[in-house]
Amino acid sequence: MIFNIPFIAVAALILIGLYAIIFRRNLIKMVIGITLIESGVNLFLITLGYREGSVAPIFTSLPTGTTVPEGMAFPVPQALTLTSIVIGVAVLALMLSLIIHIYRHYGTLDVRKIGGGEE
Amino acid sequence: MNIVDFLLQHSPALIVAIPLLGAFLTPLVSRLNDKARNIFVILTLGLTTSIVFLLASDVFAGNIHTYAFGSQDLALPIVRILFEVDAMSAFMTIIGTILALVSVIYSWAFIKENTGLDKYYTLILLMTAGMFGMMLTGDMFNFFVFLEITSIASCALIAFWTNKGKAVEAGFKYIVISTIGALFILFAIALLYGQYNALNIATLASVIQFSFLDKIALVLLIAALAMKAGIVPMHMWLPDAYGRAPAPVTIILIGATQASLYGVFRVCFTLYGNTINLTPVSIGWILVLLGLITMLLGVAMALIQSDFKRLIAFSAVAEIGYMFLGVGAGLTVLGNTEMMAAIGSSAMSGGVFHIMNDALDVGLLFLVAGAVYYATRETSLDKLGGLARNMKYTTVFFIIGLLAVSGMPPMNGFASKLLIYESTFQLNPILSIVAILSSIMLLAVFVKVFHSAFLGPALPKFKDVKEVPKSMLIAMGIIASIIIVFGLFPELIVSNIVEPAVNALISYGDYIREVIPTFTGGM
Amino acid sequence: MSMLEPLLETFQTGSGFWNPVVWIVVVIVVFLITYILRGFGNKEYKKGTEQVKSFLSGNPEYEKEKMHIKGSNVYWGFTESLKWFFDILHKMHTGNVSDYILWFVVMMAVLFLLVGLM
Amino acid sequence: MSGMSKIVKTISNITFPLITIYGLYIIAHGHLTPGGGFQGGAVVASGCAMILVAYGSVWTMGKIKEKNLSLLESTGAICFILLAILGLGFGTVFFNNFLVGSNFLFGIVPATGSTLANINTGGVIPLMNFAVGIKVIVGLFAIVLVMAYASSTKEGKK
Repeated sequence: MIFNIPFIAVAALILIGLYAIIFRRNLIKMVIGITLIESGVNLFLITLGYREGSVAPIFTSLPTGTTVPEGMAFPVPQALTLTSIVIGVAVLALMLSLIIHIYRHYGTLDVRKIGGGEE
Repeated sequence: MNIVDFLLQHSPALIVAIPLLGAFLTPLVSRLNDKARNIFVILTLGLTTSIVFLLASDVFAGNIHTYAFGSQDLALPIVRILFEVDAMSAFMTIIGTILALVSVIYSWAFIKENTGLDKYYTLILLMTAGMFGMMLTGDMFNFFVFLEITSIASCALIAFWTNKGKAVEAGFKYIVISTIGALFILFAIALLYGQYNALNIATLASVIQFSFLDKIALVLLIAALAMKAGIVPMHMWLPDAYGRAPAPVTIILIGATQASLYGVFRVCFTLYGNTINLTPVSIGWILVLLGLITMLLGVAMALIQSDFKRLIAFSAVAEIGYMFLGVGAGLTVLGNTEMMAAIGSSAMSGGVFHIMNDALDVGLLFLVAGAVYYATRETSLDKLGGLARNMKYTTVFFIIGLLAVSGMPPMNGFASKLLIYESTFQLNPILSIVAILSSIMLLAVFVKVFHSAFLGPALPKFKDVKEVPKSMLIAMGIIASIIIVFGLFPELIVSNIVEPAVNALISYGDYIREVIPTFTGGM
Repeated sequence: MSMLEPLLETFQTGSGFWNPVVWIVVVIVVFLITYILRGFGNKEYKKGTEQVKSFLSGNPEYEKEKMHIKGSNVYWGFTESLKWFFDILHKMHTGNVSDYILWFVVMMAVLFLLVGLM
Repeated sequence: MSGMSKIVKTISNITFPLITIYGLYIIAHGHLTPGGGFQGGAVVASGCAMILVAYGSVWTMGKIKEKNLSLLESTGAICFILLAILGLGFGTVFFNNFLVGSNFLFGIVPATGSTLANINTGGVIPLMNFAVGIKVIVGLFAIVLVMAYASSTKEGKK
């Protein structure tokens, strides 16, 4: 049961994020929702790479008595997570700068007011 | 080892690396002057185009190219990032490279008066590199990374006219949609990785079991990629983004959208190819159904638009439905050799051929809409009129695009639509009836545009409108001539380019065996 | 000629065929016939006379600009008779990005039901 | 956003070199310990952002030109891709680690197991870390700077 807690957290993060995007009206809160989904997915990736009692996957300076490679955590999910975080930073910066522009044009951050006039 | 062999061997890496290097060299080159920068960008994409054609000619001859980054051989295919190029990937790269090259030629005059052009060209090249990466990669995670690169670059380009509120808003919508789509794709990739400890498409495809988690991953991948491809009812970002972006950006955006479409096909045919028809409800029928809804709603929405570019964008949505219909019809009979030979392969030829035709036709129409905007600063069909008197060449290009997009002979759209009609009629007559109906409505939609924008009396406010500059005419001329050539010699194109691509999708076993030689399965 | 042969091949669609070159020949022939027919009537056409004026059931003619049917007015009858359908479509397209994501989630749920449970 | 009080400025002056050194350490040891170009770059960029907050965006914009930042950023990216292309030239394939085993720059092959870390290992990986580090420092700082500058001028107009 204790090992399922990360997965429950993943599901909770993704659902909260989706809730924020769909039902919140403030653009900044929507961006926070996207970041929450991203954290959930990253947590999921990291949890996949964990092995009970394992050490960091660095070949030099291993603790004595480590079995290679069974005693080490999977390095690939960590690399994936890192890439995903880097992409997340870029997306976040882009979204926030677009929000600055949107605020300049419309004077509001309410998502219902900026989308009007589309048919 | 001569230079051609060297280029051919390393072409999968070079196709992505050259635009990427060019993208970051552009800010340095633009310190010289503007003309040097434009020539540099066109040369960069020209070099990429020649390498794409070199690679494609070899791939269409029957060789699948693999390229493992950083290694001498295929020793560790699970860990290495692997590019795998089969005929379908090569087919998509040809589309992408034509669109990118035309876009930068068109940009020369169209975007001249704006500021921040070094960033504009950097982003165009970055987006092209990302698009090529999506089409060439053989690794699921790498696909996600390139998807994000394409999304970020294209979002910044959609919002390029930051002085327009609508453009910024469309850019924001696009980045929200594509980020959420990409995150769900990443989640699906994590599900697959957690089960099979592999990220490589071929490795995954050889061991996939279609367990419950695999089904979830399949649903996530199809839903997210279909949203990125603009399938109804998840298409609403597409008219916003296509309608508000500058015209040369829109035409590359078509390529990026189709790269997502390619992702759907790659997932259904290669990744899940072994197991896709184990479900009682065939995924193929779901794709066919989505295609039908997309066609009908897209064309109905296009009928009531009054904005030139939004109207074309909705008809682009309708066109994507044809591809889903054709390829989905093929997917319903995947694994059934008899039905595949009778119906499936020609339906898929239609669907795959239509990918290229749609890119060219809709691309040409968007360029014409951009030219009209450049000349008159107006996109509303309620205010345009009588432009054929002042813009003769543009009108001719519009007629070519109109005939092609609505599937009138002898343009290329007719050939692919004929394939789709005839093959889906044998599967179920209703499918082809809906397809023909929406094709007729597409013609009606564009006749409306032609009437209200180009015909009619000369309006006094457009008295001084001049024909657009040469670079824009050249760009439109390139696409128009390709459309006519494809329309006049469809058999040549279908047998040499389209059928290898379709066979690459159908015989997914070859794709897998290139990495896992022991794999048995696939046709 | 042997080089041209692959270009002139008939396009096989599995159950039918289509040859654009033949079609173009037909188009040219039809065009010629039309041109000849036009020639018959062209003799009686005189510029600058009453023949040029348009006839609107006796009503006076407006200025040229007002006579042009604008984009929104084309197919007015069609859209008016299918108003209920287009109203639904208008309601669907709110232009609100939250709704876009809601459609995505709904679509995902439908696909789950179709693929996962059945 | 104008500058903050003298206390904040002084503390920022003192801590900025420490943060920068720590970030550069993470970049330089990216092939040995957890970390690398992006993480170290983010640390240095956060130090730069602290200076930005302390002194105000208008002052910082006066000291650093945005054009130079974007130039430096593309230099980092070009270095990265050129290293990859050098793998094609000197080695065999794109991204090939051609320096490994050459005993030249970072060219030693380390022993695995419980050995002490040797910084002179890793081949092109440390060099790529440096390239990524430059790009991330400049890129992140440029983003923060432009955003702060844009919002400060907006307030000024109002």
